[in-house]
Amino acid sequence: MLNILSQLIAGGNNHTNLIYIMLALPAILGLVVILLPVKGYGGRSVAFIGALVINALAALGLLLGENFSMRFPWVHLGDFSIQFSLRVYNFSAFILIAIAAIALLIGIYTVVFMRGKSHYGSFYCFFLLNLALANGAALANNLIVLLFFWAGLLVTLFAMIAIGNRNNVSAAVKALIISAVADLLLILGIAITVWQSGGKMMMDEIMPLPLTGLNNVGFVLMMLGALGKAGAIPFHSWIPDAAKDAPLPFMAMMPGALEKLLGIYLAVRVARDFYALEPGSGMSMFIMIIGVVTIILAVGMAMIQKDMKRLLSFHAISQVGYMVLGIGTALPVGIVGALFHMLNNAIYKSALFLSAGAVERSCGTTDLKQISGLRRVMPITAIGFTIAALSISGVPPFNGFFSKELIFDAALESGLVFYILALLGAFMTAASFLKLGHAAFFGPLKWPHIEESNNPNPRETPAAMYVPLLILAAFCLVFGLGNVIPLAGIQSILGDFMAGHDYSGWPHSMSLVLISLAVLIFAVLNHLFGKLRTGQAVKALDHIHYAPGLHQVYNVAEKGYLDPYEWLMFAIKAYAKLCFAIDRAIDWIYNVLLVKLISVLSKGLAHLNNGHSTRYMAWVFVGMLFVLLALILYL
Amino acid sequence: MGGPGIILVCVFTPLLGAFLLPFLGRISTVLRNMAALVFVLVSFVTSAILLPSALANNPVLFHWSLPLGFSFGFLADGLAVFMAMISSFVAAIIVFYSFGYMLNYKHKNEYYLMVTLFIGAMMGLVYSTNLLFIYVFWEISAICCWRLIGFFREKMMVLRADKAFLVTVGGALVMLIGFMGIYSQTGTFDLLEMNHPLLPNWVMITILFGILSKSATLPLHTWLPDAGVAPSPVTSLLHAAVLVKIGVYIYARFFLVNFSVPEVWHTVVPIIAAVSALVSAGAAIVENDIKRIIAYSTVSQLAFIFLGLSCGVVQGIAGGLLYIFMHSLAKGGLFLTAGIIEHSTHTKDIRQMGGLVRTLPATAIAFACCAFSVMGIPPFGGFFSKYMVINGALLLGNPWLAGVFLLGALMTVIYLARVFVRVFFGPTTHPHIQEGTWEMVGSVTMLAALSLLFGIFINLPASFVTVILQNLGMLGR
Amino acid sequence: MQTFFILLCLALMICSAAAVMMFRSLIKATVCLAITSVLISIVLFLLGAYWAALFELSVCAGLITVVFISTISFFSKERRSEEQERDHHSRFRLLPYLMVVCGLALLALLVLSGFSMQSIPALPPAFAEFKQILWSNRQVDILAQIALILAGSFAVIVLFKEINTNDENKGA
Amino acid sequence: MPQNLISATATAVFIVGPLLAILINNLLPRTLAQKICLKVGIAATLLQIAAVCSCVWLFFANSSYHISFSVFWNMSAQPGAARFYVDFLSLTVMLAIGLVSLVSLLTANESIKDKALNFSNLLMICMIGMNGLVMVNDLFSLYIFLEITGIAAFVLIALLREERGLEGAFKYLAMSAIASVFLLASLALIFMETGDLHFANVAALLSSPAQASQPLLLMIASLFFITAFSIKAAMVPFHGWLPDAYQSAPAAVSVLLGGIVTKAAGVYAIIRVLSGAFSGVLAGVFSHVQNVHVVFAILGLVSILYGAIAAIGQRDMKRMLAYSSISQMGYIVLGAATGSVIGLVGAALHFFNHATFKGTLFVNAAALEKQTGSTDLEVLPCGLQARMPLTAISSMLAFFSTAGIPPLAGFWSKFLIILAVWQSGSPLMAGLALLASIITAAYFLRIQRKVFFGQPDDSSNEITEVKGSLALAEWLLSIITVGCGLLFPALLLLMQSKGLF
Repeated sequence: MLNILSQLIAGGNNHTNLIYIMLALPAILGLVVILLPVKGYGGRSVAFIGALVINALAALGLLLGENFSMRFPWVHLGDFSIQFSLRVYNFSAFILIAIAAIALLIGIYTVVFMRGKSHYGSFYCFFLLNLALANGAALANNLIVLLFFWAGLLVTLFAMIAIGNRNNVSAAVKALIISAVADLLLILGIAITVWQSGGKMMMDEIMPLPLTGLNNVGFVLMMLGALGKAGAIPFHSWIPDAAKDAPLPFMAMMPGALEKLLGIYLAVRVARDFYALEPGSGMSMFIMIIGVVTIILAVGMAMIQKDMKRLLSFHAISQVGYMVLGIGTALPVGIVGALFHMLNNAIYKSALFLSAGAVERSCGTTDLKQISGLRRVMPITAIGFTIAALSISGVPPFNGFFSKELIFDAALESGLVFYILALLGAFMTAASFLKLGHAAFFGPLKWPHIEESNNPNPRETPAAMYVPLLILAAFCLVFGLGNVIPLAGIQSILGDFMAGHDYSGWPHSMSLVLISLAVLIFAVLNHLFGKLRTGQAVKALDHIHYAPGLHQVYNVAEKGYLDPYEWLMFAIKAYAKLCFAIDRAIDWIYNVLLVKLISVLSKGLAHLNNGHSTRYMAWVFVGMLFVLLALILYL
Repeated sequence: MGGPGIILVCVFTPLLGAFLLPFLGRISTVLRNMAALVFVLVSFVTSAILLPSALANNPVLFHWSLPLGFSFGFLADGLAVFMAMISSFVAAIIVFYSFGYMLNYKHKNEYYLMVTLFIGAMMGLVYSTNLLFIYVFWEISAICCWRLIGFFREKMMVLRADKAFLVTVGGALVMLIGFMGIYSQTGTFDLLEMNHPLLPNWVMITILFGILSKSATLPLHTWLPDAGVAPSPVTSLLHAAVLVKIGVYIYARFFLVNFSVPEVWHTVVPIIAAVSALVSAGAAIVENDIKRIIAYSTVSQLAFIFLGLSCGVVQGIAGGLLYIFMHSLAKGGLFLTAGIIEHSTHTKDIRQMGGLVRTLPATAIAFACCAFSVMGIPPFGGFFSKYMVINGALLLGNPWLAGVFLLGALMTVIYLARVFVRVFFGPTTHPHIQEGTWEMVGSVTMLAALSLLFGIFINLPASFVTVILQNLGMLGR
Repeated sequence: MQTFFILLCLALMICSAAAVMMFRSLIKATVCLAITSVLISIVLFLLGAYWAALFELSVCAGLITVVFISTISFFSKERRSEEQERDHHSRFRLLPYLMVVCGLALLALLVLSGFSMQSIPALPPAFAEFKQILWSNRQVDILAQIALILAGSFAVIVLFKEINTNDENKGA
Repeated sequence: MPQNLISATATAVFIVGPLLAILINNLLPRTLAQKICLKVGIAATLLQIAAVCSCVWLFFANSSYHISFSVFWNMSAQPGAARFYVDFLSLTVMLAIGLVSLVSLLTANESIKDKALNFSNLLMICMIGMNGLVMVNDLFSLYIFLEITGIAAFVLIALLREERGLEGAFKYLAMSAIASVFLLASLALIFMETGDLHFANVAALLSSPAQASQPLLLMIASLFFITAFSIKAAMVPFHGWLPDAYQSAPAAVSVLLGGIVTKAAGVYAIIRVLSGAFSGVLAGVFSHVQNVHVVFAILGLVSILYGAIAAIGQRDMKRMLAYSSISQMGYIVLGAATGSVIGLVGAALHFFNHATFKGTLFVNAAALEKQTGSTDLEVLPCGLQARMPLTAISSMLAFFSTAGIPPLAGFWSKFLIILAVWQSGSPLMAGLALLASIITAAYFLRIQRKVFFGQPDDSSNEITEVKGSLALAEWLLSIITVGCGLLFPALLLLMQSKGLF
């Protein structure tokens, strides 16, 4: 620790040790945490927080230090050798510090949240392992190394969801399978990329490949792999399910922040560094379509949710849509917007999940029909939530507003349809957060009275839980008003591509801002209309939910019929049954057909030997005829 | 002792020692168990002793000239030592595991005899330089396999043992026809005397028939799931670690080292493998018997190995060899954990299991590690091998094939996740069962740990494979 | 002299052959059959067909047929009732006499038709050849004869001896 | 001098030994003879085995690998004289004869009590017949010894004079008689042409049939000849008698029949007439007649397949083994039909191996019959391995050997045969013959499954392992089967060192 600090202070050129710390320390401490005595909650928590702090410091050190890369030969297999190469430059350092900071905040929160719950030790362990792998993925400078860390996240993902509810781990399985699909696509994509770039697998050596022929396949596969991690449609559907069972810090950490950071990081690198994505090209359209579809469908589902965690989880999906849209435009403004939105989303989405966690801890539920007016008993949480909600809704001057404006700008430039759909998404986001905030924190105080002894009056959470929330909320404001700070960093990442552009400060196009504001106002009006119509905030969007036509669609969607995962599983099950039938058919050949055939043949032959000498003699003469024939033929 | 003597010790210690075991068993069971373990370990240690010279491309050779090209010989080149070390190591763990598992069963003398004999046959097969003796050892392994599958002697089990025997022996006989085809071409069965002859297509078909039947590849695979009725260490030994690798090893030995084949087989074999991978993976999703699922999984994973070895691209071959190693560890572990589960719950139907993570925590973790390795998820070792194999298919210029195998990989994830979740999570069905004995848990933990360690320190096996390929002259230098 | 000898042998042969059919006791029938065979070979020898004579002797077709007949008769015996057997027997009672008559008639015919005895070679020079053939060239067969006789006798012992005892037991 | 020594030994032991045994048995008082007759027989068989070994040793010591000699006295060699002739093929067969007779006697020791004397006598005669058969060099002598063997064999089948045995014996007899007729007819036709029946002379004639005065008659002679020996060797479709005879014979006799008699009487003769390669002196009669080779090859292959397939469906173990014998004899004939050195070596080895493994299996059947009273697979209790481990293991070894599963002896001989067939230019035949092994394995697995390899039930609690001479026989044959398999490479080297390859 002293060593790190001294390095930090010294600002040395070589930060190799920091890299090792970021990779090894969380992993080792993660294992230590789970191996500590069962009752050592305090000790474990200290180790846990210590790891996170050191990690954050190291990340800071890397951010402040100079760019450098390191490599050593790792695997030498045949003519295929993999350099274990890590590279620190502004982009990866940016992602690292974001991860580290959010992990630290959520970690502090977790210590309180998990107190008294079983398996906190495993959760700490997997949280730290997860962190180590995520650090590795961000640092990797070799596609295979990237894949190594990237796919390794599957294990921790599965484990952390499974910890939540051991009796029903279907969400964990779903997450595992969906992520596995994405990762497998990524594997193939990487393999194609390496092949197409002539065997180069160092990420800083690959020249952007033109999007032609097989390259298109490679691009799409890698992109899908990246977006799958970020949770874009069609890789989204595990997130709402996980929201139900998984521990809340997990939701804040993984779908809320970390996966978005990594997914978008890779998507940007794919679009910028590995392949040359041109604005207006077919691939660009493809990505943008994924983006808007993700926005609209996910936020559409979010609107009708009556459970806080589930509602938030749909937003975790829909916000990805904006980033994907931004990347898909392939315009500087879009990509900057996407990266900025990624950062913002990590901040406010974590905050939102943390506040949901606070609500769950206080009331024992996050069902909006059972809670109301929590502002009175949990004022600090309410403030934190409100700021984050305003931010995600795109209200100025919070950070979400600025990033969204950039993306709107890019979308408009790429096509009016995309812009309109993005605006529609913004409207629905705002509407659903109005409903959520109004229902949960405003109005008359209400909480579920199920068992009095276990459910005392809801109280404000301990400081360890609200402080991280407040810090995040503060960042929402800071990155909104002072958006020059993050944007400067982001623009430096993109380097030459940004030449001549500067997107910091107030949005350039005032008309777009006005349109956005109009949309927000319309959302407020819509909310008031709905509230008046039904009298309850939680039902404020029922007029959309139960609108003719939409109602049926929602019904189908709620039942899971529109879930691509279900389609996949249906297809796979049908396919598996077919395979099983084929397999049984083959087995039947061995077990029945051949046996029958031989036994019938055998019975027939044995029947020839029926014990009568006359028949035997007849056979002898048949045989003689045959021999005679053969003798004549071969003579 | 000279070099050639070491090979003889390696092969004949288990081969002949096996027949001592029943007599030792009459004296003392502990003595017998230890002797079995020692015999297998002797193979491992001697193989390790042979390693340096094999890596230095100066393989130890034992050769006994016989007329008619029947020469009897053992050659400890890199490939052979690689395979021998894997087999004997996993076998040693399995024998160790058996101490606990077999404790309460009858016929233990026969069990240890057959297992040790099997290892001896495996060693002989691996080192043999003569087609005929390869066949001989091949069939000895089939005999052991037959006795072991029918070990519990119930009617259904014996029927299945018979089926396995008939299918593998039938395949071997067809292969023998192919060997005679080679003989008629070269005039010898001695691989050392052949000079990379180009095999005609029909010979290739017959040899492939034998290989596929032993390595349980579609459409000759159904004996393998059926063989799950054997005691668990056996199924693990047979399926995962050793038996099914025979076919794969022979494939590598023949078509990487000794023979050239017409170009078309670099396409045909991967396609057979692809079909096998997909169909068996599909069947694994529907099955409910834990051992059958893992067996189908083996069929599916073997197809990956075949893909790697048959694609004709160095990366794929390297991946295939690495896959053999990783799969032996992980699949062996899976079968052994399945054994613990079966031992504890007395059922194999995953629908009747649940929540075992509470009662069998160590087993659960070991199962998870091995399953992740088989799925190919880093940091477990299976990841690299799977990547390399798929990469090989791609470099073959066939992205569709790579895609098909990716689908297979996805289905691997699905069925293993299904088993894992069904067995270890959900409502507890067997609240009062006990974890397996320390030998059993220790064995699986070791395999699981090795799956992980060799994933992180992947360069160890990878360099080994690289040296093998160098010695085979497949790489420059 | 020789002609007479041949004719005598032929006549004896026919008689013994007929006797084979007449005897109810299979052992006696067998012995007759053997005698027939021997007579045949003597005739053959006298006619100068040394090889054929030798082979006839060697084959001992009688011994082979012994077992052949006996097996059949063993089966049929159990099935046949005694009355049937008597009927059967009486039906063929005249047959031997008929055959003897026929045989003599045949011989007469042969003589009358001018069957030349001159063609039959003299005995003494051929005898050496016979000896040569039998004791030198065919000495293997002599051994075989011994074994064959043994085989026949044991076969008879196995198959008939105890039948008789059984019959005795029945009678007692 | 050594040659005389060899001839003396051979003569004394192979022919006179059994004769002596008969004499001893029948000259002793009857009660004593009943007791020791089997032991006397065993002594004779052991003597034969020892004699074979010493002959082999003498052969090697003198580097002369065949010898012909007269029986009683050595008169000046006549051209075309019928003499005894011994070479390695004969020795192999005689070793098998000695071995199987020994095992048969050991089996009889447990199963045939009151007829021991008769059994012993007949067995000795049978041995004489077979030994003679193996040593002669003249077609006519061959015929006579064939008859001796046949008579002894069918009386043995009928030994217990049960209805079944007599029926089987009758069928054997009937078919044998037909064979005899054909053989005699054939010999007569050949004799017409040559005036001699010495192998070499006949061979010389047959090798150039165009020079014969009546080629058509010669062809008919071949036809009758093939028919006769095919009946004796039970080649399909001349095989009808064999399953009935084997099944109905007493246990000890079925050991003898299955182990050696049919093979010596039929298959050996076929090998002998087809072989030209063993030595220059004793040319095979048909060794240069290509179409006869083809006919025998086809008969062999058909027998292999038919026997194997028909065996699968059998209920009775002995009957199954009988069909199995048809199949295995098919291999031997197939090997001989190639006419090449490898094929003949393979045929000879398979001859011996078949004697051991089929002997084992019939001894197993005898053991089962003795201990459980049945050989019906559906009636026999399951899981007898637990009760009769020795029988189970020996049957398993014999099964592997029969099915040609390495490393047991049967594999090597079968493999040599198939290799020879392959090299003679018929890969398809070789492939089919090889694949028949899998069917062989299938029916043996059925025996194993039904009888030995299973869960024993309470009904079999009373059953115990056989003891005494049966167990000894099982041990002996199993050891030979395993030993021959493992020592095969050494044998190969030995043959090479003697210039065979």
